[in-house]
Amino acid sequence: MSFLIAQSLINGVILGTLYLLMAIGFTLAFGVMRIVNFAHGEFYMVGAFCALIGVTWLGLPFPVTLALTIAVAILLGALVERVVFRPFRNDELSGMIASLGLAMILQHGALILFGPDPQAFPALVSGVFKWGALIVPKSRALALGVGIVILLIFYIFLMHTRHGRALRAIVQDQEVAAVFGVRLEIMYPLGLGLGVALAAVAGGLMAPLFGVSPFIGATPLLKAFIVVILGGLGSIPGAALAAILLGLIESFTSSFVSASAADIVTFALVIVVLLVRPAGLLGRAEA
Amino acid sequence: MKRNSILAAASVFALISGGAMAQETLKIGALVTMSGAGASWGNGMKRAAEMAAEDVNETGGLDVGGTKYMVEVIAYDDSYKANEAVTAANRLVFEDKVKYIIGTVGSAPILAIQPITEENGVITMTLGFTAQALTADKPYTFRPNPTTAEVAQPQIDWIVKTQGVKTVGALFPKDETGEAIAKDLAGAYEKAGATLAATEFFERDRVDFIPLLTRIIAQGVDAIELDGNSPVTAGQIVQQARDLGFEGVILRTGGPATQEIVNVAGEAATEGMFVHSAFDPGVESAKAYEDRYVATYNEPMNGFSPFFYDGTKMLFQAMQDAGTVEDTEAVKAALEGISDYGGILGTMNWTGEDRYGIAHQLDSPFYIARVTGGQEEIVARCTSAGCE
Amino acid sequence: MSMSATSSAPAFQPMTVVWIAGIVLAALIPWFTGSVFHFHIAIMVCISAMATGGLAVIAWVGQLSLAHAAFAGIGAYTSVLLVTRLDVPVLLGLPAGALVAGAVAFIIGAPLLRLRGVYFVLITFALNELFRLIMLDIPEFSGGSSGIAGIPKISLFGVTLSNYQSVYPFALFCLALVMGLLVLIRRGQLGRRFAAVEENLALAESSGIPTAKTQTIAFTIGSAIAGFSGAFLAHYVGFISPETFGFQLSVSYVIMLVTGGRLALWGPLVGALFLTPLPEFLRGAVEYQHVIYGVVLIAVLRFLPRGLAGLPRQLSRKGGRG
Amino acid sequence: MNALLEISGLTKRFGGLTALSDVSFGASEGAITGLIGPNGAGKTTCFNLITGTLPATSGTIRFRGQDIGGLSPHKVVEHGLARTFQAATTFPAATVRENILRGALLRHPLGLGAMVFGGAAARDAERKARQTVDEVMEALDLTEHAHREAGTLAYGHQKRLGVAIGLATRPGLLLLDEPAAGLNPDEVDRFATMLKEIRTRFGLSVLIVEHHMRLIMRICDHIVVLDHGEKIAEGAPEAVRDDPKVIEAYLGADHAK
Repeated sequence: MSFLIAQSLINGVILGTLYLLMAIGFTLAFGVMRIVNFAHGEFYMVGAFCALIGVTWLGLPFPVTLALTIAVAILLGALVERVVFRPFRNDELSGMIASLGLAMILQHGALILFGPDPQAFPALVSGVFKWGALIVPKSRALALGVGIVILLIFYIFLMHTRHGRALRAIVQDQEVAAVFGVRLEIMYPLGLGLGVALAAVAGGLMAPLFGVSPFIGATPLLKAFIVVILGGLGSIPGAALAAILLGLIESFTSSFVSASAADIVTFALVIVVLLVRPAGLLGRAEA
Repeated sequence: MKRNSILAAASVFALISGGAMAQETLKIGALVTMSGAGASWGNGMKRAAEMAAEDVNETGGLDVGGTKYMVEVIAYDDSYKANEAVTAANRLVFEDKVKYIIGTVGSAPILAIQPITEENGVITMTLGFTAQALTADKPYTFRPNPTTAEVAQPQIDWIVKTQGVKTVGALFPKDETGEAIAKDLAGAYEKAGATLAATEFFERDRVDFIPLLTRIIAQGVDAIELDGNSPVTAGQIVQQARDLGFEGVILRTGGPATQEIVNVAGEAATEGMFVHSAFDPGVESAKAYEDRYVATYNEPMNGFSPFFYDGTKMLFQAMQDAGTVEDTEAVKAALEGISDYGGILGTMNWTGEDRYGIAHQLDSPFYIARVTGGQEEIVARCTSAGCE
Repeated sequence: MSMSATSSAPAFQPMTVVWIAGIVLAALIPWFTGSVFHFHIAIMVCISAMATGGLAVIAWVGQLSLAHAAFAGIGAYTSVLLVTRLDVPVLLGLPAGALVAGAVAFIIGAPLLRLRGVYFVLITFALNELFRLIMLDIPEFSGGSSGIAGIPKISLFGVTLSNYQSVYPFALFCLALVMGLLVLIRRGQLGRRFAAVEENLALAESSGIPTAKTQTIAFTIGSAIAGFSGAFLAHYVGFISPETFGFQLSVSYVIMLVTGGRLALWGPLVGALFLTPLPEFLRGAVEYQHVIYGVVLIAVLRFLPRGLAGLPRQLSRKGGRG
Repeated sequence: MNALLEISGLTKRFGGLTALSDVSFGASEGAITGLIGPNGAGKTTCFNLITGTLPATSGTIRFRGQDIGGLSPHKVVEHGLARTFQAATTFPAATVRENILRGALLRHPLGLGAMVFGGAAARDAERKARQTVDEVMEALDLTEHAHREAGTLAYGHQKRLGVAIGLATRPGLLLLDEPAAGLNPDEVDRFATMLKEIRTRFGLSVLIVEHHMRLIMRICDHIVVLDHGEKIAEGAPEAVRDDPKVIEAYLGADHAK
């Protein structure tokens, strides 16, 4: 039993980190632009296809592919901000509905381009790390490692660069940020671009683990949703806490109760949190 | 309206003159899943119908009672949803006036459209695995592909005997198909002298199986069964089980999907996996069909596609036997009467009287294959009696 | 703004007459063409329009519910279980579906409706998922993932509406009832309260309008209508499963509402009338269908914020200015 | 003078922060009472507690001798306390007439059935409410804008419309939250005149939060001064103006800037 507990702990933390990668971009887009982006999962899908094209079609090394994926995603995000979301800046509800439309366009666009079948993604590494009975697949360890590095880079960007500070300022208070000379015209596309890039890089990272097809966006979107609601819309530390929490909840209930129990528990938790603390575990209360 | 009267006139005329050739169009519906997760199957079915149509059109049309019919396939998407299937079925039956439908892929959609198709005497050929799809009071529904219920037992007997498997773990999607298969398999393993010791059900969209597999593997199973899972999911389970260091047997006793599984999981993870196969590349006609499929559509062939090619062809033969395309009652009777049909996959017969109360279930030869280097290699040949 | 028209405008504006004439003409199409399939599409339009009408009532107090499919599902399962297990006539099953859906909405409405804007959207989204998951987990009632097939058709006083031509007039009648209710609400004092809550919640409250209660009333009425439409759908299609009432259905109602016009009285009807038959016009482009939906949705939001129902007004205003 | 509104020991804490501490004062029948203080003094919190928007931590609020603490805002209005808002003072998509009507209907309550299905009771209620609307529009000089959408009105008119909506609920006490903010000097003068007029005409008492000192000194009969959530002074305008504690609070605040 103690083995199962330890193994569930490890599984949960790995899962949580992967969820965090998805959730942080989502919460950033909300924090900066006040958009609940239902198309976030589709950017995960786009990232996975970018990685697939880079690795299998163009034969590029994986790190180069990931870098290219990030670049493509930032551009795509900025473009989407300009074309789709910009008109709805002061209208959260319309922005959200527009994102539903965007999700349909992206998913079915990919379906037209690539067909419905899952695509083969070559394994990057194989085998497992073993400590006694505890097992961590190397493929997951790799995704975890790269994921943490990307999260760290993102953290440093946010805390210690001019643009990062500007983004945080907007999340804190848009009007004050504007008064202090933060240029919203640049920061909005940047915020969404970065959010999209994080989703895309998650897609690229997880493509070798979970496969690539036009329909892979739904699950990560759902996880990001749950994490972000639990953590508080717009709160990055909240997302971090909630992502790990969700990973652990899923891992433990799946291992000790059943998979469907895990889903019901998480949704019930989401509803309770929304009712009791709509701002989330670490979110700021809305005025 | 006009077309129908011409059609009727033409067939009357053909009857009288006994052989003078007129040309007509025969519309066949393909009500399949073309978007969403079931699209691999749906496309395989639609394309099977298209290729069967192409065959007869190349020879100048299907000759039924002296009239040549050019076959046209009208395809609609049901997105694997019951509601959309109902709208599409209405469109096919009442708007396009088709009398024959290839579809649906899913179990829920077939149950949803049967009130329409059965009432209007429309012959359907479904993939849906649900046992409820075939019953005595639904005489117009046929299933031209074997389901787990048909193929599981002989294969499981063979695997248990030759591989020394005692306890088996399995993951199933929490849906109609998954639950039906779980029940069938549990019975089959018990009969074979093994036990389905650990089963887990999960939400269909799930992609992370590590926690579930951790639990199954911790119970010390000898084998993991993949039947009942979509190709993508099966591939993910294989990959994640191997990632977790599972070294036992992985098998799939139903649902041809080897190519997709290898695509998702990679060659290394799938090495040595035992799969059900309806497809013997040694049979020339089968190989030719696969080559033609790949050449035409530039995508790997879905494993169910050949069945629907044969199914459509059998339907054509039944029309010819009945001498009508309009009287589906006669066509149905003729279709039921076909036996020892020489299909591309081998000899086919209708079965299922015992299980479903109506013999509308296809029985065909099948195989157990071992996956080597990403390719199937046949290790045993089976009939419903057993495998060797 | 059409809302403000409630106070001073005469009962029937020229615009209303045009709308009604257009809708009546559209309703007659199946009889003109005689196509059974057109009857089917027309019935689906009626069902969608009813459901979207319910969503509109909720939208009138400024809330967007993504749990609308779940309430349709509650109505559907209520009616189906009553009819199949307790031999209740379908004609009673339909209102019972509405009643139970409304009752559930009334009970959970108060805590939910404290949330506004995207938070309400998110919690209703989670509720819809929870409904689906729970229904999957109680197969003894819901039929689980295999659903319930062979649901009895609608029958009126012992006469079964066995074909589409006979269902359609009844569907039109039900839709007329729903739209009639919407018109009454909109033109009456309740509609005035809804509009006040939608436009300025704090001011409405301090003008003496019990805003929490008002929102609960809207949520209850809207969800009850959803329950009715779900029950109708179940008896018409003859098959339901928890998946029938998933997130996608909620989204399609939202799309119809937004396309038709979020706050317009005739918006739900126009949205359903435009979007339900749309796939029929896109036959050659099955794959592009959803892409086109997405583009239509974004374009409507961007260029027709009042939806299609607001188009004539928008055009006339532009014409007047230009 | 009779105390129309009596507040005693009113306290509000947000977490560890005390926004209002043990404040007591009254507003007399027929008087205009001013509530002033530097930014963050707790004026708006005090307003929100009186109108029921926020629950008080402790203390009592009595209106015409009745305890109205803990009532929700729409109940408080029924008792005869109406309020206006600093910003977002109107229903922007409705006409001016409709805006005021939404307030006036408070005095003509209907059952749910009549609200949906109409009928004689509903028609009668609306007819009576419309009389109030006409009267209020005329008093606040809004009649010429009756059919304009509120959102399209000039800022000053929107503020006046906010007062009109409150007035239409037929309050005994009208609470005005910075009604002069953002108005130009002419508009402020006009507002002062108008306020005195409607007080007489509608037999109104007023509690007003305002930064505009000249306006306060000109119209108020009685002034309450808050600073850091505590009452520091109370009295006639002249007395308050010369109170050293008040001067210190304001100058202190000025220095802090």
